[in-house]
Amino acid sequence: MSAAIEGSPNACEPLLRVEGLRTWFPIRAGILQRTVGNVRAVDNIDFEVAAGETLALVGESGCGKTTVGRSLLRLVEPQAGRVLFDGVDLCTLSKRELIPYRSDIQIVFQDPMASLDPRMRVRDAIAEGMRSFGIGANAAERTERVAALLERVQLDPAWMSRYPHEFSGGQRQRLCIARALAVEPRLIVCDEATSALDVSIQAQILNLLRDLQQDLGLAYLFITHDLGVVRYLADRVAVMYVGEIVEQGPTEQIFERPSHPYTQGLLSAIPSTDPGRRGISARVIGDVPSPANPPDGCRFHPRCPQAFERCGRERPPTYFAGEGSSRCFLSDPAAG
Amino acid sequence: MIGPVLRIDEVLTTFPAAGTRIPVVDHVSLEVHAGEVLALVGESGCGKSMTALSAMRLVPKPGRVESGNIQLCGRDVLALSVSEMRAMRGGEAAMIFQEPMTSLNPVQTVGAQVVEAIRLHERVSFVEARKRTIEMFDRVQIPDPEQRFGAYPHQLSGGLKQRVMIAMAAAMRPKLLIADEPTTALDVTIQAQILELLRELQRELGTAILLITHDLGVVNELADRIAVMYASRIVEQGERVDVLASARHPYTEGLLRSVPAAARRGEALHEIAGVVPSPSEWPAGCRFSTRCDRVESRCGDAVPTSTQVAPGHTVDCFVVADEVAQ
Amino acid sequence: MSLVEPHVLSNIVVAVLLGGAVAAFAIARRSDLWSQAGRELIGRRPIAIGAIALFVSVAMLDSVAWVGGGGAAGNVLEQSRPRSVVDRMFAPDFKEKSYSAPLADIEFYGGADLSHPGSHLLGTDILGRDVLHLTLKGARVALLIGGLTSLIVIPLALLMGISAGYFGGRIDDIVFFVVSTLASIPTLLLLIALIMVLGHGPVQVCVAMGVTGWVGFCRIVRGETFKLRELDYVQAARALGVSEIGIILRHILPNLMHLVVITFVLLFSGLVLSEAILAYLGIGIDGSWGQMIDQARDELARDPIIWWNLVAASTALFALILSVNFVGDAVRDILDPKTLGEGE
Amino acid sequence: MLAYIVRRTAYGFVVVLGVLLLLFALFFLYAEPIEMARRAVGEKAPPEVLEQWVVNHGYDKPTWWNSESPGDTMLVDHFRSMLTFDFGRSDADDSPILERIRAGMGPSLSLTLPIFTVGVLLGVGLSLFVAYFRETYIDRMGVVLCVLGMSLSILLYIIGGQFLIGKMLRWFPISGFDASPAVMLRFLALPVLVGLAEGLGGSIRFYRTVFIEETGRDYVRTARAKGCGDGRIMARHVLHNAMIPILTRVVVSIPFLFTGSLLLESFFGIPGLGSMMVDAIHGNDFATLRAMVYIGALLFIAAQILTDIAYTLVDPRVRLA
Repeated sequence: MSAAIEGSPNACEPLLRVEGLRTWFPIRAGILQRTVGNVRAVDNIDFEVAAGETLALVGESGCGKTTVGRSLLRLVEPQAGRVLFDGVDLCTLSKRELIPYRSDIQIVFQDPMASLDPRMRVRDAIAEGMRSFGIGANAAERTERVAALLERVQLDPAWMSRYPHEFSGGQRQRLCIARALAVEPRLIVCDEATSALDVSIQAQILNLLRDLQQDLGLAYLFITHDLGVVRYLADRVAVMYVGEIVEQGPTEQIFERPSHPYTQGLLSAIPSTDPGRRGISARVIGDVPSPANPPDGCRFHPRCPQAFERCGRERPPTYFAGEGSSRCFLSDPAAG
Repeated sequence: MIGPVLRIDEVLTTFPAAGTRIPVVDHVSLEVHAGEVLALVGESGCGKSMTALSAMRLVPKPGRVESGNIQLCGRDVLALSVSEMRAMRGGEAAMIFQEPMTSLNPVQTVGAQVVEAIRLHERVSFVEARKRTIEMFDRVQIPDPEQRFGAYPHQLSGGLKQRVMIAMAAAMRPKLLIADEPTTALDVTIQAQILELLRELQRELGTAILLITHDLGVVNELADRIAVMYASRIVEQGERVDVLASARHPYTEGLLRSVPAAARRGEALHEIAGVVPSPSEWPAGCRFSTRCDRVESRCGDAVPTSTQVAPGHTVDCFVVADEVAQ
Repeated sequence: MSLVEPHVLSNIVVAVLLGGAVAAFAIARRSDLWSQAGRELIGRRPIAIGAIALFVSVAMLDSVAWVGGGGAAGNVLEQSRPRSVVDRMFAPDFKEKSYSAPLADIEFYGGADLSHPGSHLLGTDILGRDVLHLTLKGARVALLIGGLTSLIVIPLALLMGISAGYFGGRIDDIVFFVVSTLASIPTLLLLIALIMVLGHGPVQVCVAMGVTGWVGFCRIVRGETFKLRELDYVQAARALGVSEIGIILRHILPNLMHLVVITFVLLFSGLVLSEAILAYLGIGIDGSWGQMIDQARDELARDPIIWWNLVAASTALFALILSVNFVGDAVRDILDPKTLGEGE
Repeated sequence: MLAYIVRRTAYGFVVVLGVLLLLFALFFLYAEPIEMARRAVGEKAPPEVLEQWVVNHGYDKPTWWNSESPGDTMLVDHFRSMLTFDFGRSDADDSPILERIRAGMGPSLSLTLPIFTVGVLLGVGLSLFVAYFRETYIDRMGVVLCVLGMSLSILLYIIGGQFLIGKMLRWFPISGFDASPAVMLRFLALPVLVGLAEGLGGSIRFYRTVFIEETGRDYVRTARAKGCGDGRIMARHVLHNAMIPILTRVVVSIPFLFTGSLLLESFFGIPGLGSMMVDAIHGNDFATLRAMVYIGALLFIAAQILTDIAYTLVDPRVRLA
């Protein structure tokens, strides 16, 4: 948390503010390989994450949620928009200027197998970030910190000279969290961090993340498709559909009074484990359209049970109501 | 029909590892009755898929079924000849898999693959088989079935591919459908569609389903009865409502309580401590004893047997057995 | 004239190689992964490894040479010539006039008495040289071909492949063009053309083989780097502020090392076999088994047949290549990334 | 698709230019003409003779740039002669190179075509057989045999074949060639057999790996679950899916069709392109060598473009754009 604080303009500013973020991937074709179109993975989205808060970014596969996470860290380069971290626009920085800010935002990935270098001992993997940010004066001190971190994520510090393949999936995810924590970040992007785990292990990791947040005041951007996890963990929710955020609001509101038909369909499709509540409904019909060729008008209208003529013609703007927002004509306060 | 569609009795399936053979299915017994849905639930690596593959005699090569008895539609699976078994697969018993992306042959049209499934079992002309395939496509609600007949798998979405798999499996009106994690790779909205479709088909064709999944929500949606597996053994079995509402085995209980959707926000989730032990670390007695919060000294010594806690509801646990006895 | 006498240079090379081997062994011992792989390899292929070790030691012993000691008395030229440890295992004038059969007492043609009756274990060749001695000396040539060429191929392919795969863009375009140009020329033709132009000689042959051989490995490295670059742990390292060079050295290169080992082993047998073809075409390396086979092939037409020459060289060649191939198979199984990374 | 072919062909042409540049660097920059002359005529030849040789072969022009007539340089000559297939005369015996290539193609193809086609069919067939019996002793035996076969030098195959079949059993003549079909068959039988035996170990092992990898895929499990037998799975599903690696390997051996087998031809006395190459090596015939390398590369590049197009036929997922 070193350099970022200096640039902080005022206290009301959220930790992270994303404005008009756009990450497109060009499609090339033809003899000269000219760009003939774009995969609109992330298409003009805005959101904020306050310090110590959890924002869940929810959506189905291919909706662009993963690209959002990677664009924030500039692991993929966004085309347009601003990523303001503590008031500093990360997108305008050169690669070199970006490096000191990297310690503030860290990421935990979905696949615990691919997230750790199989040929690097756990100690070296966790200490790697400390070395690049000059945390810890010498090797001995860093080793001490690695031990503390392992303990923090409930792993035996004696295991630090082992290799990743000696750990189970859940343990590896703990290692990834320890690696992220090693550089003292203020925001962690959890990209489907618990999706590959079994339920009982997922519970352990979710509890750990919650404890860490309480103790260290971390903010999370929690990217997932699992609404059960969202309901348990998130303060606020942003629902993505084909590169756009279609609804945003506090968790209670999203789950109790969803206003966008997509959110409603999504919620009604989650099977419950309560034996008294059976009978999900497949309200949302058909398949997710390709982000390379999204439908005109509202991107959800071909699958929407409540679509009407205007939806195919016009793109709905974002309507704000209370603490939430929705991108649907039905949410237009003027229409009543 | 008299008797269950599938009856697995004390089946032991092993794989070779480090000089010995490790049981992946350890004396598992279960029955699937005509028209019912039995869900086999457990975490990854617990042996639920291997149980299903054993029933179809499809255990991949170094593994093999060592002992036990498997009756499929009244016939002894382990005693059938290769060609009889082949006629059984896709005929009386069909299977669908988790990954619709890779489970279809990428270089054949989806239509041809369903046609093959039909013509392997019935001497019909290609034209006739094609007609029936298109009917099947229509039945599993594939839009434009005529057109989709000539499509290659990569041209279809995951949901459509799973529908093709279901059409292929249902083409011969099997008595048993084994669905191995049929919706795990799909998005929630697509999962809802597929679950609805499976339910409809089951009602219309009267097919019994052995549903293999780790998702307790999916189980609740589709199952009539539930069998819970842990470390290659079945630990609890019973009616859906019994198992989900009044689970008795500490593992089932813990599993249900660690589902985040069921928990209240801000409260800590229930955790099952530790990790699933690897086969080399299995304790001698109850395999859950290393993680159980109700463990007693005897649990590590002997293997608990099934105790009936309610009609049709059995639990393999010493502690529960004592409670019932009192 | 070179600054250093050839045999002195050879001695230095042996010293460097031994030092390198000790260092590599020490590094591998510190890494559980490599030492475990090594133990497994020895467990699986003890005989083949033993055979290779034997060939390597013969080649090493044949590379350590010094002047003086022994030599026919009075023959100053003989005395001033450096002789290796292997040479010293045979008497300095261990020669006949022409062919003699294994352990024979008389010459094969004409039946004249031999100067060393009954002591040529594998007979002598047309010039009366001891076949066993020649065969042992062939080991050094074979290992020279494999070793020197790999020394060219592996660093070149790693450098080009990693930079193309990791940085992409223009660098990739250039590397890809060079690779596809070289790969378009049928290997043997390019090899011949290169040797014709560079001239004959061991170094030239190895350079030519290196130029033709790096292309395939470069493609593999490029593809693998491309995959590694996208992996989550590389992305995580980037998020942790590790520099590009740091990522390449700490994450990409170590994860390519198994490919280097596999390639080295598989390349080796191919190179030695190719040299045999070149030897037949008259552009091989002097003293190689290929050359011995080439010289011996006319002798089969003689009646009675002179077989020992051919059999000795081809058995040695076959034994080495077979051992290397068996070890190569095992190495590929053991180091395959599919078996790595997956926990118990 | 068309756009892809155009782009691919254009790139192929650029690679051809790259090959030509490389050849120029090798034959005219690294090896200077006077050096070639010395090797062709002999080390001890008087300087006038060497000069004359250089002039006769047209190697006396400025390398890069001729201020008097800009087009008259070695570089321009090299590119022009290669691109127009006007290869000129041999450095060794002054015979016209193009004529000799034409004459050598027939015998070469009559040797390599059977080896190539039978080799591919036999390799694929036998490896399907071995892969069908994977994890059994048949498979393990097969692999060991393949490694044994791969470890033998081609020289030994030839010497062994000539000795065993030609000399001991006297089934076929040891060497020679004749243009009349009936006699030719007798002459070709032995080299074809030797060529097949030499290549079989490596190709079976390669194809087996491909097939084994394919048989582990999910769609094979699906086929089995719907009642497919193992034989049908191999023939209908696995073989088709393995076509891409098979095609790729087949293409790599296409230049061999043209260049012929150097060793087989010269051992068995077949007057094809391989023999021509061997003569060129022994005669220090740089002009022939250059032409052969160029034509070999040209054919290989063309074959690669054709395979790329063939991929679209065997694999519907490959869409060239």
